[in-house]
Amino acid sequence: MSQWIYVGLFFIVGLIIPIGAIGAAWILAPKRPNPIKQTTYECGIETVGDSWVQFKAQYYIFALVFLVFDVETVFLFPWAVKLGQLGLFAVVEGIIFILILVAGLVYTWRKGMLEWA
Amino acid sequence: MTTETLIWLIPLPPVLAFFLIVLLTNKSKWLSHTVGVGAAFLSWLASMIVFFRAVSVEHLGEHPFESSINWLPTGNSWFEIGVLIDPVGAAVLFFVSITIFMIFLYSVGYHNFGQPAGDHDRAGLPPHGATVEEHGHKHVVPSVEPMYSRFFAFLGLFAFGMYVLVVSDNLLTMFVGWEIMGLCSYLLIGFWYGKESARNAAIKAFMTTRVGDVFMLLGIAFLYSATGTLTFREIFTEETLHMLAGHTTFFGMTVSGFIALLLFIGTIGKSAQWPLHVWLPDAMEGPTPVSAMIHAATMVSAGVYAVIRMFPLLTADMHGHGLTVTMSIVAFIGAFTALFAATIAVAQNDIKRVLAYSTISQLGYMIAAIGIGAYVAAAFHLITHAFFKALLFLGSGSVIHGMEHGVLHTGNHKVDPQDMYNMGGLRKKMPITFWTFLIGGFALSGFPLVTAGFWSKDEILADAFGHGHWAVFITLAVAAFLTAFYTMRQITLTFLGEPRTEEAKHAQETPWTMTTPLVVLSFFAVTYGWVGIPEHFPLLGGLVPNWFHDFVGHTLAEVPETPEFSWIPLLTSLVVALGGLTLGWLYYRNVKSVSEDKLQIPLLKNKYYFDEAYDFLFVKPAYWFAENVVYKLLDQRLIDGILHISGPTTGGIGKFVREKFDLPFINELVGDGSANVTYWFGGKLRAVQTGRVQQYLMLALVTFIVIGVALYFFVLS
Amino acid sequence: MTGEQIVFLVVALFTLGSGFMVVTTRNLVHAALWLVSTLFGVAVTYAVLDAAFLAVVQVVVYIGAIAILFIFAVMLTRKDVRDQGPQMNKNWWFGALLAVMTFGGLYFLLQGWSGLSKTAAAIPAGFDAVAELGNELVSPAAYVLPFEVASVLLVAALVGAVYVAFNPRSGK
Amino acid sequence: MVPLSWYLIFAAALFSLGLFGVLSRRNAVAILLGIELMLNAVNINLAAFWRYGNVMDMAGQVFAIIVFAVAAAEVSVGLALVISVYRRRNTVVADEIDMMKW
Amino acid sequence: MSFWNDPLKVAADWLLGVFTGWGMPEMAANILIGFLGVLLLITVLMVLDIFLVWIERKVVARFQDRLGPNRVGPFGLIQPFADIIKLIIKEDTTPGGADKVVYNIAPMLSMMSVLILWAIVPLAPTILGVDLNIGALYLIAAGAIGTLSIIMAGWSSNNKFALIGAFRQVAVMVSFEVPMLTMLLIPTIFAGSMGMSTIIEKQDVWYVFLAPLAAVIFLIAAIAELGRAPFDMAEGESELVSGFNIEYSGMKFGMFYAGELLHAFTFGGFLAILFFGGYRFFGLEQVSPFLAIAVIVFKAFIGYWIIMWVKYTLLRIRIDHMLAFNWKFLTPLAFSLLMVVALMNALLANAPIWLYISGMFLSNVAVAWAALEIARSVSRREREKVEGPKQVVEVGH
Repeated sequence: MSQWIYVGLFFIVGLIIPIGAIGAAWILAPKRPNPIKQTTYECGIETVGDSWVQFKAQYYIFALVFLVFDVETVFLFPWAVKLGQLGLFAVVEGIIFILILVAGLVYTWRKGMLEWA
Repeated sequence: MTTETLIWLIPLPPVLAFFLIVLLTNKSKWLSHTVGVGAAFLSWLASMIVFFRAVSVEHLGEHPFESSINWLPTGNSWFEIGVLIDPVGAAVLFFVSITIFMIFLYSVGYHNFGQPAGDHDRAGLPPHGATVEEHGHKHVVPSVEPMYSRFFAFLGLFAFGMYVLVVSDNLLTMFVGWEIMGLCSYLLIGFWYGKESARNAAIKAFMTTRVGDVFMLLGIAFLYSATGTLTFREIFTEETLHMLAGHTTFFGMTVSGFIALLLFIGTIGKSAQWPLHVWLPDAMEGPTPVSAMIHAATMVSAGVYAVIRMFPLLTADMHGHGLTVTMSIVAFIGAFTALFAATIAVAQNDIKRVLAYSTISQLGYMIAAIGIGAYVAAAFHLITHAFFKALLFLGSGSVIHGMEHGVLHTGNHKVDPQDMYNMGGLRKKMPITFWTFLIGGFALSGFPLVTAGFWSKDEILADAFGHGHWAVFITLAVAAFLTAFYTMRQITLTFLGEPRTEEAKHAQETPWTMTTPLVVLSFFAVTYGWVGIPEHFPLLGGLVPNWFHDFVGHTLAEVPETPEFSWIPLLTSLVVALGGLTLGWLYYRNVKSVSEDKLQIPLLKNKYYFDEAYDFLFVKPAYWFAENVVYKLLDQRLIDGILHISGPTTGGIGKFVREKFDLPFINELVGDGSANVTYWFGGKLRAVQTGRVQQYLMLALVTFIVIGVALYFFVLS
Repeated sequence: MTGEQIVFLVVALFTLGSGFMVVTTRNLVHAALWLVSTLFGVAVTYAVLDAAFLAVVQVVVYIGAIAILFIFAVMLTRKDVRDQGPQMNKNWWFGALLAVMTFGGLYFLLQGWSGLSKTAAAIPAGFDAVAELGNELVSPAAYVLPFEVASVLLVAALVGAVYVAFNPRSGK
Repeated sequence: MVPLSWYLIFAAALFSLGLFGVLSRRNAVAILLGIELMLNAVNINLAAFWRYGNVMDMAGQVFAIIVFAVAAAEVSVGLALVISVYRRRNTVVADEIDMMKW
Repeated sequence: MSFWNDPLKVAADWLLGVFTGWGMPEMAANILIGFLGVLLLITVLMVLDIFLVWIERKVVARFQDRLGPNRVGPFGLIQPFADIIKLIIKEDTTPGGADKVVYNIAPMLSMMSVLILWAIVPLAPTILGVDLNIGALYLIAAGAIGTLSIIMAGWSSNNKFALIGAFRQVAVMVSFEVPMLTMLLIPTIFAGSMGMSTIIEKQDVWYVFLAPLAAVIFLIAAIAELGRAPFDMAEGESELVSGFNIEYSGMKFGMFYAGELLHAFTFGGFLAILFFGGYRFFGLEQVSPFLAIAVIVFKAFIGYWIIMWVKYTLLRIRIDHMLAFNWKFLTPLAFSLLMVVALMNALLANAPIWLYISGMFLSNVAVAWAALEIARSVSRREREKVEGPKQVVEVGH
């Protein structure tokens, strides 16, 4: 618990510093907005439509694969910490675990879902 | 390697083969069947080693091979699973491993490995043949199965299920194997899913066996709550059985009897006993006959095996020779099924369906034997039957395969290669198939002295007679007569006489991968009977020791005594077997076509829907909730058919069942009544089904809260 | 009231407030961002509970992956609901009633439980939760099966999701 | 020291909030957001019981981790379903997704 | 215990005495001291950050054969301060239609995600920061907040370029996080702990000698995580102008920019901690904590310099290549390496130390060699498919 207080302090100070910097800028900087200034920047060309463009489904796929491997590593960290004292059997269990997940990656790969096109 | 380790390893190769084929090798037919057959061979080898080690051990019954590991923590102890090979297990393992290995080998030939791909074959449909050009003119040759690899994968999973069932030492893993097989039978029956009939048959088989399985699961749960264990050796101790037999539960039955009854209902489903037998004939929609054989010779044996395993439970509350309630039910269902299926088999023209009904009938034999306490006889018949029925199924597959060759040759696809009236005279075209089929058929009929079927059937009859169960004895004797009769009818129509069609003339012997299993199995179909010749049998008794009785009998705590030798059952079985065979041959040897058969005249008009008519008559009891309307239409056509098919006996039974039971009770009261009630409720409740998840959830939650509050106030306080 | 209690109350209120915004805010991206702050609050709760590993895992999994996935999904299904139109279905009052009843029921049941006012024992010195977890996860006497099954589950989810959402046969 | 009841009531409240979201939001993605809240509430309970029970018994934390995996699986498949439905039927409103009726 | 051996404790004790002397409760005093310490560290970091701007500009100038800033102050040293003044007094525009709250929070979160990383950096044997036993995961957790800030910035700007840039950046970041996480497991396996200080304590042999491939993969993943060249497609000026931060100006932009530089330096530090022994350098750290700090800062600068070196040497990679490189090469390689290392670790557990080291090193080299060979043959086949000299086959007579 106590060490988390210091982590919390880092969070707080980590927020205070940028807030201070931005706040200083907010106080010092001139503010004279007009509609032309506030248009979005698209290399000087008039904006057409809003920013909601059709997105590739691939973004979702990459996030999906990432999510799966992310959760996987969560399982693997305790395994890795204890590995030195656990012996070969635990190593094999972990390897089976990884291989099952790699099979998922291979499936996604074979399905052509990892292509950007 | 210790025997225990080896037993653990037996089920593994097929399941590894399953995953290998599914995940990796399914592109290559050669690799897939190599993996599959190789795995079956490994399991067979391990099983043989285990079997011979088991045979060489003294007092295996008291000290079986067993080993177990912790599986699930249950509070402060563990639920253990493990393996067990006792005498019964060893004997069953012996035939299971051989038949499974033979099936694998046979499938290679049956699915036309090495033939070209079909012209217009699609996955999910049987292959139609491929055109090849040879020396300038075109031939149509059999084409290879499009889903060849998949078949071996399914077979592998199936074998895994069967091995798990045989080697497991507790009801839970046994049930797991049981359900794996249920799944595989669904997959294999529906293997040609492009055919609607196959799809329906698959669903039918799955659903019907499920009815039994639910009761079986209830039985397992009850047993667990009553004893706290599911391990056989722990249940079958003196104290536990005594405890179970000492308490009464629903309907005034003892706990042991009630549990045994529930478990037996599972067997009814699995072993296709009346009234849940309906799925088995339809299961012949699977790739002929490999999966049919699986269902008929291997999987259905699992049901009987389960009852044999549960025998101590069944007889726990038995005193002297009087049958308990459960045993009476078992004996009745077995005997009734034996007779009833035999009468149907007489009128079938499809070569596989005859065998399917025959299987039901023979399983009824075993069940009846268990019901009257003839433990060893049931196990004996289970094993001999598995050998000769596997032989017959593979033989019929070989016949069909040969006939398909003829069909491809003539190009007349309207000819049904499975209809026996299209065959005839095949003994010259397919000599190996003929001789092996003959052996199998004679074994099934119980041809005296030389065949295995005689010894096992005789032992059942002797037991029934010796313990004074007259009704069972007579029923089984009549069934045995019919068995011999239809077997000879089948052999006569298929192999003897002259070819009745052009296709039959061009039938061809099948490749070695198909005939080798036939030869191997026919060897066992003859010789396996010799290990169980009763000691007091005239002349032969004592020449070979009655090893089987001695070996298997020791599974039980007290070895069952053999009944006194008596001439009456022996003479009966001689008379019914020989009489049935002779009559069948005399009757059908002159039949050149369907029209010349005086007894079969009504069949001319109704040639095709006899199967369905029978099906629907006897499907009804199990299916009264499903297909009311359809069979009402067919009912009208039934009576004529029944009266003329196989003489007054069958007709009488059919009419009796129909008029006294089906029409008043099932159709009107249960069938229509329940349908009306369901319809009414459906109409009222339709409004609730909005299809919206959130509303469902709300409803569930409201129910939950209401029930929770009610429970809290009325039960807890 | 001790410092820990104050911390807990602040965190709990922050979490519940964010959670309330998740279920009520109209803009879905905002809802997802509020979810992030709720989940961060839960992570802090774990930290207060001395479950350090759970706390970071919470941030890594939920904020690092699940929230991103939500935002991507919102973007991909964006054209539909927009910010106009009602965000609640017409039975929302009933849903609210049920939620309140559920909370009331849980509260009521908790009241009657004897272990409620339990206080935590001090963590033994030298106790390493992560190492202990590693031990439990791979020891055959404990959770090795769930450990392996978890990977199967994840792969099944991956395969299922890829297949369901982007089956090439269904096309666009 | 914070008593156990605080955590349990906090979790119950979070659970009910999530339940409200699940029952009342029109957008299927928002329903999934509600489910996340409910899963987290469960996890708080697991962690709290671990801390207030026997600390040496890691069952609570192991379960919590497995809930993470389940949540990940649930979200990935759930959102994939939503996207799939959106692509076919151009809607993510839960009320309009009632094909299951037929 | 003198100030020179344990400055932190001496200062803290002194302050505690002062604060309690003022009548403050001890706990509050401790927290206040902690707060001051954190404030001090972060202030130093921000000052360092300002000089990082100068260093970066100087170094890139040298790489490109220029002089770099040299007008304001000696060697242009005052230049970054001028930049800051400019950033502060620059008019801060917010695009119309932007989601103002999210738009303003994003740069703060971005900066914070970097600063909180320093909570777990051990600067010297006695200056450990917060010695969390889940340090490695904390690193990823902080990265998750950074990812979130980018998507918030891109979404709230109401600008197509920004949104696309953010999406790409996030896709790259989450993708490369997988090999990074995996490589974090390797020091964890060696040290038997995720805590940074334990990892340093156990590094009697730098882990880079045990697992050189892991260090390389970690470096690559870190560069991608930072969004720096060659993995800076997300802000590719030629097509996306500036990526997710296109609409930001003034100090808010400054936060993103400073955040990125500090992030790079921080990753240099983590590379040093995880694979190059952290503050340890032939017992130098035992002499004085200040020397230890100097060692780790020096190592971090070397890491930072490598990252710059890569940035200004390599060309930008197309996004599809980038992701394919990750999922089809780096991730499988990382998993293979993890499995090999875990296996070797178990097999060589009781081996003498020289055998352990050489075995690990050789297995790493073997994995790297095999991966490169596979990649080479695959790419040769691919190349031949596209452009290669097709063999002319005579078609039958």
